[in-house]
Amino acid sequence: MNILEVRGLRKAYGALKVTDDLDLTVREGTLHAIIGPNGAGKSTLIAQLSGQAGSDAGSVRFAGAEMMGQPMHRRVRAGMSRSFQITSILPGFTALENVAVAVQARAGHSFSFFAPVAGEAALNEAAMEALARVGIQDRAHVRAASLSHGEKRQLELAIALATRPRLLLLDEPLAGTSGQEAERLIGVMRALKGSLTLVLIEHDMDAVFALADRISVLVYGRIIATGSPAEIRGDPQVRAAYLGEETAGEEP
Amino acid sequence: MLKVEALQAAYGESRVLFDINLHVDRGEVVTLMGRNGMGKTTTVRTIFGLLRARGGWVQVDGTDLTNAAPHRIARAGLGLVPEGRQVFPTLDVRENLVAMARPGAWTMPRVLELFPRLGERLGHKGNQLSGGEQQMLAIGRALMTNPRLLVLDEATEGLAPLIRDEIWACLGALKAQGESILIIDKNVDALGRLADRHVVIEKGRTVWTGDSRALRDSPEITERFLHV
Amino acid sequence: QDDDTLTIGLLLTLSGPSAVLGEMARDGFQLAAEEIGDIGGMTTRIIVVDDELKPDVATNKARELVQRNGADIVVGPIFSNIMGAIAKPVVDSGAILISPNAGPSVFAGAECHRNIFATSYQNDQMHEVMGAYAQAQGFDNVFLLAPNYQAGKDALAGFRHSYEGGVAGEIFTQLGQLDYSAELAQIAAMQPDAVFAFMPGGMGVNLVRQYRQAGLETIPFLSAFTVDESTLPAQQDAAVSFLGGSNWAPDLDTPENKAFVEAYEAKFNQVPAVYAMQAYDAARLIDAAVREAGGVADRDALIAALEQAPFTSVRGDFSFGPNHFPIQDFYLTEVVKREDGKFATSIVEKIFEDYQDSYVGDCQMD
Amino acid sequence: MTSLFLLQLLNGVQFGILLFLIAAGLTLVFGIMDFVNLAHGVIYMVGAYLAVSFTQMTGSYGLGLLLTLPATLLIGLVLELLVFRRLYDRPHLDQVLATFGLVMIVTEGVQIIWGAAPLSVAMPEALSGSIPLIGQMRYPVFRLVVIGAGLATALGLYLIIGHTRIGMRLRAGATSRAMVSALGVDIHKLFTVIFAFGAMLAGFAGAMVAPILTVDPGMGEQVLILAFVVIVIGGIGSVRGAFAGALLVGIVDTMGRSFGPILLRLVMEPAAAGQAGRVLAPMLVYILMAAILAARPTGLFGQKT
Amino acid sequence: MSRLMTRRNAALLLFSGFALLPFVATMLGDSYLVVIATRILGFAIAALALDLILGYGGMVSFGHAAYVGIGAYSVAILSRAGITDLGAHLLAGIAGAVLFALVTGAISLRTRGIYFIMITLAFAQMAFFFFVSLSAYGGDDGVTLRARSTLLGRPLLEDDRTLYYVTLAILVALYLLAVAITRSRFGRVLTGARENPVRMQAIGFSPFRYQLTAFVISGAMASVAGVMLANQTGFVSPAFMNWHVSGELVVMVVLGGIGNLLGAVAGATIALLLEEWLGLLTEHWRLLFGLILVVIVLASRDGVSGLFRRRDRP
Ligand SMILES: Nc1ncnc2c1ncn2[C@@H]1O[C@H](COP(=O)(O)OP(=O)(O)OP(=O)(O)O)[C@@H](O)[C@H]1O
Ligand SMILES: Nc1ncnc2c1ncn2[C@@H]1O[C@H](COP(=O)(O)OP(=O)(O)OP(=O)(O)O)[C@@H](O)[C@H]1O
Ligand SMILES: [Mg+2]
Ligand SMILES: [Mg+2]
Repeated sequence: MNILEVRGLRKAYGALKVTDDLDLTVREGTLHAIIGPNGAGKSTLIAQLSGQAGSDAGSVRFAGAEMMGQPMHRRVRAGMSRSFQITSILPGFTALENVAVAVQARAGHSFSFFAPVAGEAALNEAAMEALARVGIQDRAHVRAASLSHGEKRQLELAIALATRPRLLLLDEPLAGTSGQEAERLIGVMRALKGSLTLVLIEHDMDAVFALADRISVLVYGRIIATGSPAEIRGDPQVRAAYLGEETAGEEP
Repeated sequence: MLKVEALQAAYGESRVLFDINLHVDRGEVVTLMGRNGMGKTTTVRTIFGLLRARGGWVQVDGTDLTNAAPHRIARAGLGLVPEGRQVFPTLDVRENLVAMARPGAWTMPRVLELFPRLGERLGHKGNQLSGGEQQMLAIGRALMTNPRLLVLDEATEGLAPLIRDEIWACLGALKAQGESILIIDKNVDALGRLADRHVVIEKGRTVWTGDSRALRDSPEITERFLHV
Repeated sequence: QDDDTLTIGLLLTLSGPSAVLGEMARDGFQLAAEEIGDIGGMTTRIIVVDDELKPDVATNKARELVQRNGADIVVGPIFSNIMGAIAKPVVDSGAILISPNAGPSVFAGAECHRNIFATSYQNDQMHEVMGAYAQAQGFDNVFLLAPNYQAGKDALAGFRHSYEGGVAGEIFTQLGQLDYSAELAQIAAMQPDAVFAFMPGGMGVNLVRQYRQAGLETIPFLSAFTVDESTLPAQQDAAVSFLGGSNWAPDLDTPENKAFVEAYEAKFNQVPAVYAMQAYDAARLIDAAVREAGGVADRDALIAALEQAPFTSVRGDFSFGPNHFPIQDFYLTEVVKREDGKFATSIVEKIFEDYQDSYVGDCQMD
Repeated sequence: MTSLFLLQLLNGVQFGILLFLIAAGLTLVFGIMDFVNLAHGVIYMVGAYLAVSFTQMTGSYGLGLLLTLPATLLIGLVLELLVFRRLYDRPHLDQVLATFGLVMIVTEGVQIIWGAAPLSVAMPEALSGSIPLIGQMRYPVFRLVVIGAGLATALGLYLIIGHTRIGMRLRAGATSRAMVSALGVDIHKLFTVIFAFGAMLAGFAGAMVAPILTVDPGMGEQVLILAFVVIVIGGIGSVRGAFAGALLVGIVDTMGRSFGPILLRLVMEPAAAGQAGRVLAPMLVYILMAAILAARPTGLFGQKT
Repeated sequence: MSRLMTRRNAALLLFSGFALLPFVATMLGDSYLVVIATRILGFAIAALALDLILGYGGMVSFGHAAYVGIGAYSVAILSRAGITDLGAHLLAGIAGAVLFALVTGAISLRTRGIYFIMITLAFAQMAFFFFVSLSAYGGDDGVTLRARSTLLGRPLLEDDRTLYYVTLAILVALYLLAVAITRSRFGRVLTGARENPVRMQAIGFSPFRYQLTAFVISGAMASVAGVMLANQTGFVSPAFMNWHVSGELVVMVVLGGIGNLLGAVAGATIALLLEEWLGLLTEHWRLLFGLILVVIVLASRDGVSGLFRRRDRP
């Protein structure tokens, strides 16, 4: 079953067509990677899908329901979550609170004015779990602003996970994480596959080829190729536009 | 060119750097490696005077510049590509490039030749660029100051493989011209080919230094400190 | 409270753009106090307080004066909106309130009080003077200009009270307006017989100078509280020959006035305005009444003494009506440049003789 | 009627340019450097007072004006070194608190030095006339001079901010001070110089208006809010915006005052129209600002983020 | 945890100080102390209201005087209509404030930062000028209240001390309420929306609803301050709505330390006490006051409360 169906999506900044009549289908339970050169419109696509940015035309159907025109928070509640390429966290909150508030969003009842939230075990436990999953549980009580860049990237993913989405849109989750952390995050994504659907944007080709069930290549707002990792790797057009000979040649 | 010894630094009460030692000679490419949160960026910030050194010292060309004003350090010949891009959001691409430029071999046409994508976006504001475009701009901006020592903190984050390859090539060319480079990056393979020496830090201390061959020959180092 | 000290609180606006009025009143009062020595023959304590032209601050300052400092008499305020705020706390404590300037209609009429006196005038009267003058001149096309606040509305109403001719236009400008080009353009286009303006303080300075700069001086400029000794140092030549209505001018010919103006100018190196004069009179009124009543302990006696106005005002003829507001003469004044180079208003003619305000009928004093 | 309309339009433009002149220094310090400077108004006031004193001392308005410029520059320099430079990296509200304190100090200081009574500068003889405009209406020459000064300031600022490296560095420094210095520019010095320059612009405005407006201890506060309104309507960070905002405020205010009641009379009883006009007139500028911000939350020329 | 305890202790100390003040006044024979302290409590309520949205929601309202004014006018208007009960006055003030906050808040919340400051100022100015032209209630001259509000049908508040204690009780209650709100789930969302609204949307919140709710609560609280201040002053005029008052409230909050509800109370207390005390020292007290403000800002990053905290910055 297709959990996400995008038809005829468009967006332009002035004369610049960033998303140009784009079609995309993502099957439930798979990891669908989107790759493409810098400035191709990948992040913009995610912004459009998540509702952060408006679209000029087109349709976005998520689990059978039309999402076009819905604000971002409604789409999240419907089960679509995202992470940001340029880290977007609550800097004054601790890492734990960052995640706990995401758990709270899913739990509802946020118009409760009296009970202190800091002591709510259910929220904190779920949050801790998400932190542990990305490997920064020992940084739980550090102010997010004081985390190192890589740790922030890990937190970014933990927040997205904590909303318990059906479809997770990840914008370069591995950027800024070094060896061991990257390995761990790749492991997390692999484990998630199946229980939920992932759309992954990444410039780390090792990770993409290791994880993706399908890959779409986005260039200048258009998808020029979609296929299995092997098909994409062999596509000369993709090599020329994005991969370059060397990277494409390397076998994992 | 650059010499850092026994450097210590802290954010408020929490100490981050305890004992950092490294040096970059003229025409040398040195990498700074370590896992997330080990203090690489903090080292760079302290070298540039953006964070106060609580101990140790920083020398550029034999002059002590420990805790000097950042602009003095930059004027001594250091150019920074900071972590997280930090392009000027309200300036357009052209202004980002020329605002801080100093005369030298790197000029606007040359930067645009390296990053043709930027040429197509000259009128865009910094915050209207894609992540990768911002990264290119940050590198271009640092090159335009024509530094003798270029410091790159995760400068290839978010760049497409093709572009990344070009940057490695460009750094190679710089090195060939006798310029020095201090680089933090997670692409250890590519660095291994480019770099002369590697400095590994762990919890704010320099724990290993050696050349590429030594690194390749001692997998336990990469295993223990970098986990790759 | 000690029975043989007389505590007087001066509650005036001493900060902000209108501070000059309060300062003049303070100086006038203190000048009289120095001349007199022990006011009413009692040890005198004078406490000067700034109301900041904020009603809520003023109320508290008034309470502080009567509750903490035990003031027997409070002299103030300058501005009518402050009067409403301080009257109740002052009279509730049994103290006497003497206004050296503000004269809002409610206190002359419906809410008059036996503990409240004014040595000044009822606000409308100054405007009525100009209305009567315009009427007498046979003007039939007068342009009216005032800031859009209560006193401005009262001003134009006061003018119309004694002026029955036509009105070319009526504009309420913004409080604190800087630029009057638009209004002046309208006036220039209409060419009225005269302009009547109520523009106190800095607004008056702006208006008068811009009026002159726009070349409108051929149209007679009638005003109240717009050209007086507090604004003339800034208006200078621009205001010369502009007309105003007043209960006094520095050149009013009485011996007491001569002495007052001379002493004031010598001491403060500026020409006094009505505010100084009215406060000066207030001090002398207090002095005479306290002597008459033989102290301040017996408030009934003190009030009775005050009602007699047992002093010689620098204005000459002066008495209180049943509402404790003055019955006095009003004049048309004109701005002149004196021989010493200073600017002052000067009396042109007497418009009203022994004039009483029109609210006195509403006053039911028990 | 049409000639009056045109004249009022001119008056509106004139008032707008006057506002821009007053807001110019603030555009630089608040709009570009992103420093909330409530003290701008009082520096403008000090400029006017200095112009009064210098004019009296030298007997010439021109000399008075010329002396005011370096004097306010110096004041700006001193303030920057003593206070402002410690506040650039602080939250806006800290800047509000500190500059609020400065406002109190300077206002009181001015009263101590010059007294509370309004002062003024005599119009220089050569500029005191008026020239014929339409029909028998005339226009004061000095107003034209003020318009000229305002336009020149606008153009100068526009060029400096938008088209010089100084301007670029300044805009860059507003968002990323650390980065600017790490790339080799002495941001401290730059900010000091520009801040002092901004103070000088405020002083210039004060000296320019002294012959037409009253010089009193309230003059700074009065225009401060208006200056902020102008910049916010235009969009923070844009000289063009501030200029457009100033013109808009000037025109709407002037036209609203002169023709608002006439318009209201078309839809209401005359008495009610008069009443409504009186209620609405002082609100006009604020209604304008609220409406513009409701429609464009970052002002006319502001950055959308 | 220890931070919380000290916060609680500080609150206890401050409020019991206030509770004891009338006895001190009696001992000193200075009944005026109670008068001025009531005024301080009134402003403390308003500052507390502002800090709730400013400190926790990042909404710098430069128009909170409008709500104080709405509360004050509800006393004036109802009293004239013959309704003198304090409860009725409070309810009317709150109702008016809620309405005004809903409408203006919904529009203002489209903007952020300085723009928000200016648009809230704009709305407050509109309210100000509306009351200035309200001739029925004296325009800008205002109206004198014949008597204070009644409590249980009796003129209990005429006694300065009773008024003082009622105001204090209201302040303490509102303080506790505000503390509870900031620690609740709602409070966390509110703070999150201040930190990063886009992130909050991306985890499924619509910041607008939370911010508007907080804005309305704060407006209602400020109107309570207005009701009490009107009673304290015995006089109601548009001056309560003057932008100066909004500015002073912001100054109080920042002076006390932003996002620290007790700081707001302390800020109001310190600002008004300084004003009183310096006023006694010299006619030019403003000069000193300004100097003190500048020095405090330069010395501490967190208002007065920062002065007492151990420095943890380089
Ligand atoms: N602004 C800050 N305030 C307090 N602590 C900080 C701050 N920035 C970083 N730290 C802490 O300092 C330590 C070192 O951080 P640094 O950014 O130097 O790491 P890094 O090696 O560059 O990591 P990464 O690879 O993730 O960028 C981390 O533990 C981090 O939490
Ligand atoms: N707000 C904006 N206004 C104008 N142009 C914009 C804006 N945001 C993005 N763009 C442009 O749209 C294009 C697509 O940007 P996007 O961020 O989607 O690229 P991307 O594929 O994610 O690239 P990267 O791999 O570098 O992150 C870029 O060229 C960028 O300059
Ligand atoms: Mg992207
Ligand atoms: Mg780093």
